[in-house]
Amino acid sequence: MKVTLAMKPAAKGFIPIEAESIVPKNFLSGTDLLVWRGNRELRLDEVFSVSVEGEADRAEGVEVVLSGETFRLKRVGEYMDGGKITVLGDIGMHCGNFMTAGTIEIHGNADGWLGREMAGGAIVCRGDVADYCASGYRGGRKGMKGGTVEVFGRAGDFLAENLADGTVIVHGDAGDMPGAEMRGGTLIVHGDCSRPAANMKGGSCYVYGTAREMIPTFKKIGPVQHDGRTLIQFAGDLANRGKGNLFVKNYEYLD
Amino acid sequence: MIVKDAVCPFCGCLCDDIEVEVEGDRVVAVTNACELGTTKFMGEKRLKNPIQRVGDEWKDITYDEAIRYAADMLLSAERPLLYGWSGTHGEAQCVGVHMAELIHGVIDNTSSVCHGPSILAIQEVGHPGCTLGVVKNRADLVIYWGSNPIDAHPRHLSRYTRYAEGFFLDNAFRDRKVIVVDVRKTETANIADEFVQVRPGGDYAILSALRAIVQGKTETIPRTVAGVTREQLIRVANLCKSAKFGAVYFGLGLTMTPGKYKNIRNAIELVSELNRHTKFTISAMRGHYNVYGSNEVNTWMTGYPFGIDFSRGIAFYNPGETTAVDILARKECDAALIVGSDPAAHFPRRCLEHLAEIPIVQLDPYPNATTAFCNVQIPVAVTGIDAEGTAYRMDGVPIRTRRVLWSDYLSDEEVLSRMYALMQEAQQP
Amino acid sequence: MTELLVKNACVIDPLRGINGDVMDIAIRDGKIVEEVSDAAEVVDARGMLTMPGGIDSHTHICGTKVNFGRYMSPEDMRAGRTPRRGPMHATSGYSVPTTYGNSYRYSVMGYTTLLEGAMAPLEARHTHEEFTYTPLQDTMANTLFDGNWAIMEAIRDGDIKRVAAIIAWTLSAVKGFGVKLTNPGGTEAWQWGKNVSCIRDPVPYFEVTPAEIIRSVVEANELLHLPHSVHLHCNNLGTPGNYTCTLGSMGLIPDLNPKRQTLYATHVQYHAYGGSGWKDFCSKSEPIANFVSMRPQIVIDMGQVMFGRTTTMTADGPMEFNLYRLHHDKWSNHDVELETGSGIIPVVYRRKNLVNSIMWSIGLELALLTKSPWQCLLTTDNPNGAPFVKYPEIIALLMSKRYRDAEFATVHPDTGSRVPLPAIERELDWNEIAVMTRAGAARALGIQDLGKGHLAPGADADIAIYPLKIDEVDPSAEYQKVIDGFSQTEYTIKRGRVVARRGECLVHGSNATFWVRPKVPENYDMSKDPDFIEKFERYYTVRMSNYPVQEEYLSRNRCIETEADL
Amino acid sequence: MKFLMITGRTVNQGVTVENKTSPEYAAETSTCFMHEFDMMELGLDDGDAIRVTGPCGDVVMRVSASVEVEMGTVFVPYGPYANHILSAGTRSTGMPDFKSHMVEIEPTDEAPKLVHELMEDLGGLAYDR
Repeated sequence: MKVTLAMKPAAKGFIPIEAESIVPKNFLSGTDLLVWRGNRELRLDEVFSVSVEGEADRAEGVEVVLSGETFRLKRVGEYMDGGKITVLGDIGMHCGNFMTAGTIEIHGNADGWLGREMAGGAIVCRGDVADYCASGYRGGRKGMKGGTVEVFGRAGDFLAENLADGTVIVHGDAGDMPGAEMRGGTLIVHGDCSRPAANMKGGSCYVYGTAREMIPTFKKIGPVQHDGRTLIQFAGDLANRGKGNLFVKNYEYLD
Repeated sequence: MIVKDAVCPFCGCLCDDIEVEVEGDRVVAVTNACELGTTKFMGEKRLKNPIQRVGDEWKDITYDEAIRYAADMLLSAERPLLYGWSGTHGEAQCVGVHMAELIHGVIDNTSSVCHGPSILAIQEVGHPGCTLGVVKNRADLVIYWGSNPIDAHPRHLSRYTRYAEGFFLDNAFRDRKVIVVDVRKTETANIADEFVQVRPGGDYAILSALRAIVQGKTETIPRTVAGVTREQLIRVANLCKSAKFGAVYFGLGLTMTPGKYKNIRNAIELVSELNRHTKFTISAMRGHYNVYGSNEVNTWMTGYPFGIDFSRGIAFYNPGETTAVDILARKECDAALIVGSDPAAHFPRRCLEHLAEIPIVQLDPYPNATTAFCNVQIPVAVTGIDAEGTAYRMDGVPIRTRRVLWSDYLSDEEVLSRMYALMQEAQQP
Repeated sequence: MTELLVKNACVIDPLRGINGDVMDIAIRDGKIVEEVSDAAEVVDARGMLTMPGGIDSHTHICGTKVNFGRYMSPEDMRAGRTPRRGPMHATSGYSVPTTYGNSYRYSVMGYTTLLEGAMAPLEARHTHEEFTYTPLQDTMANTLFDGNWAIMEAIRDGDIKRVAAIIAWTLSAVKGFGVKLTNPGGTEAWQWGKNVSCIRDPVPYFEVTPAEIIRSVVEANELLHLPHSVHLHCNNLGTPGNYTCTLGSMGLIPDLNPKRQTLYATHVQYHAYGGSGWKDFCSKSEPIANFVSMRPQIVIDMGQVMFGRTTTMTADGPMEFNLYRLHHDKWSNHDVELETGSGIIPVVYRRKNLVNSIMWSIGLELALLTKSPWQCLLTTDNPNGAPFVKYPEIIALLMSKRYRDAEFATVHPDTGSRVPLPAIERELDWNEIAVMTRAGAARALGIQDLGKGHLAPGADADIAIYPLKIDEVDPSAEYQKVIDGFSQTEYTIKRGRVVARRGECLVHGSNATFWVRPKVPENYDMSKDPDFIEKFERYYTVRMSNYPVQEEYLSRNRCIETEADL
Repeated sequence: MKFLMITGRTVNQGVTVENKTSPEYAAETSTCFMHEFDMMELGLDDGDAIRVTGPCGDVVMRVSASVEVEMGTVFVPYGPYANHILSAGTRSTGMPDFKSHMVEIEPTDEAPKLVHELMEDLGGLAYDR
């Protein structure tokens, strides 16, 4: 079953729309769903032109395709447990929060908190992601707990904060403090970033470019070969009695 | 008439030993307050009555009209923002929360651009703190980190630290050491026993290094960290460990610089680490006299200290998304009520551009920068001068501000309660 | 005049010796009366279990440290969120809910009176502000005196009357209800990062021992004729082998008051530990319960632990720091100048954990081994042992051996060799539960004469009607029905009005704060004592004139005046 | 010349903050404190006007020599002038980068605007009676 949701032009274009009802499973029982714009509840078809082709009896058989000005559309794919969501343009905050299975593919950019507290499944973003991609919630201790997030563009700050398990790959640069407080899982940044793996407890963080403002409390172990690259291995964060591994191509301290 | 033990409604020190001399409806002299407090008590040029912008003109309107305007504006909004709150008393803040809940709006206070990052840090690792009197009576080491009390909290040094008498210190001025950590050699740095000058943006690295040094892992630390030599870091760590009671007071130099709340988290974790060796506490130098009160009120009523979004009926909290600067910069609200703050003076330009596009009602005694963006401004009494109510000091101690003179102005609580009553009426089925 | 008639109620009212009689209860203007007119509104209780409103004799619901528990835990707030609905405001939180959340959930469980267990005098205004936003229960606050400089100095000088005078002034000033000692002496030592290990360690600088503090404050409390006894959180909480310290503390207490106990020892589960370390950690509930059973001057509460996530918060700062070092999770601490302190950390009690399993067991054992239910009240030290919403499960565990066995089978397998619980056959009855959750609490707090904890004419019409037919339910076997029944009242009546029905709160409510004003002779009036004033102004950071909680914070309140023997 | 611009509180900012329509508040918050060597390099004297350009536009301030700031850094009291050129991005923390913006500074002949003029430039209407 393929569900196509084309965003209609809105009068109050900047008020965010919260649409956690947009998960493949929900379309098995029709398109009679509700979303919120600010404090007003709206029917799905007030916001989108909705069309459905084919049938399905399980979430795995459902693909939802979103098009139009979807950059203010929040919480799409929250608690998703199977099936596929394809976003042809940009997507708003909190896409794929808590998802446990299935696939989300974003052709444009993603706003903050993409895949927050994700536990399984896969998210692919062809564009850039804003801050807190694959992170946790305020005050929480565990961020992402499983699954994979792959970003082909750049990532903002606090990427994979509190990462507990799963894999996060960013092909471009990342911002400040990727992998802060990480305690497990794998974070790979192909480009440059600043202050990676600050206060890490465990897990592995790879920076294939330059780590700027390197945290001074990582212990240098020495060069290692990884995936055809020579990287320098560090252990830390000693300040936090951490037992994590940080691998960087180049690094600079703020001295 | 002289009012003794008046409470100063300027900064988070909330000094409560002020003597105010009043003649008729004017304050004529202020004793004990700093320059900031004195000026506030002597404040003039209040707005006389509610005003409304009509086209390119301002016209005077009645309180009833102004309050009705605000109620209608908020009721018809899809995503109203209720911002400010630090410059008013707790009783008014409570009405504000009820209002946000009723109209399904977002309520945020000035801590989002002040110590909001400190709160985010506390939510990750907690907060070993104490009241100011504990420091005054015990601390033999005080560290001001990214804070400049001589300019921002002028009596902090004389009431609680450098120049304060302490029960357990024979000669407090001599026996108490002061360390200042800053990127600038501020006036406060000049009175310190030790000044640690950090390269801008380097606080986090220095805090990590200190944590490792306190644990005895000195060998990994590079020779200099963010402009500070390893030797100085070791000296500072030793000063901390050998103190009987140490206290860190940090300011916006940590909350506003890159890393934001991670800087505070690192400072808190340093203090927690030091508690394995001696007694250490850490506290934020809160700005507005009642910004902490706004956090307290929001917390007991909604569960969260600031940035609370009631759009969906339940309380949702996510600073960075539900905080005023982000909402305004992203143009995500369609009306705003401003109480006890001046966002137009203190927010980046892009936020102001959105303020210009949406209806705004402000409660404030004075014309200020935000006035220019208002559709309606309602003058109110000043808490601590012609209104009274609860305020929370920077260390969480609640103090009732006093009224030192009587005026005809309504208090924030009275204006907001009337607004709230109108909204409740409108929402009755 | 408003009248209400509760018909056909199956009443358990232990203070009046009523145990399961079906009767009507007449109410006029918030009080229970002999009869009402025909115009009275009628609530048909249809033979359902009807008891005086629940009284929690030790809970943490309002004030600085509770609010800090909320403030630091946005992840806790994500649970239990409800929107505004009818007269109910929005709520958030699981282990430390918002004030409205606490009030509604307690009300739905039939609780109408709450004692906040720990209020720092300097920050009392905060507690009273939150009381205002706890609309459906009467409230009262235990006031902390454990590290009070002036009191320790008076004790050092051997002047018990001065101790009493300082307590009198402080209670009146801060609108407190009872005298609380939390780890006496330990909270002052903690301001130097130290602690006292038990009752014979001197407090640094002040050179008085916890034993001296406990004994002096108990005597002073009785000189002031306060309604409640001293409320003690013993030294050395949570440490293996601490039961000897607990017994030693209880042994200090003479029987000084014919109407009630002389000492209320709180959350004794945390103080009934044997062993020399965590490896041989075991239950010592038996010696504690036996000791209490032989001494009418002592009442305890359980401090039951239930499995799951919660937040611990106490004035016992050093204890929380030790917990922090164990868990390395979030830690907050807040020392209060010249008075006391507090600490907060989140915890998870796990069935798989042997120590946690033993703790769970000890609380139940204390309730089952203490002979009289009047001497062991039901609490979790909310939220320390568990959030109060677990009370129905605890009641069911106490009423059903079968339920206990079923639960015991799920805890750590080594628990059996460390605790006496599996061998205890006792099952409490409805009447005993009523004692532990209302009548006993009212007597222990000294508020039965103020119309609390019973349903005699003249009493406050605070009534809980549970959807339980006690002659039809066998609590021993049908424990799930007991849990369900106590989780949600059919009606909760507060001051003569139905405030909650089947899980919904119906009115915004009006509570009252109970506080105490002991009258002392002029020469014991601390507000005129030059030495007291001088030290106050020098070492506090708040002026003495700004310290007392103003009348504005007590829009609804009941002041209890006592005549002091000084 | 490029500078790191730090904003913060000053006594004078605090003294005038409740009176934002006053010339004193405008004067204080439009003051840019700079190291005297940097001033020499730009050919500036105390009180000269400068154009400060940030990521969101430019604003005219007056320069003042200060021994507190390092070379390459300028300090501006927290207020509407600095905010006129700051980016509103918060890195999703709620807090803008008030202390870490790079700005371009050059001498100018223009005078700083008044606070209400800045507000009117952004669509406000001054209340001025």
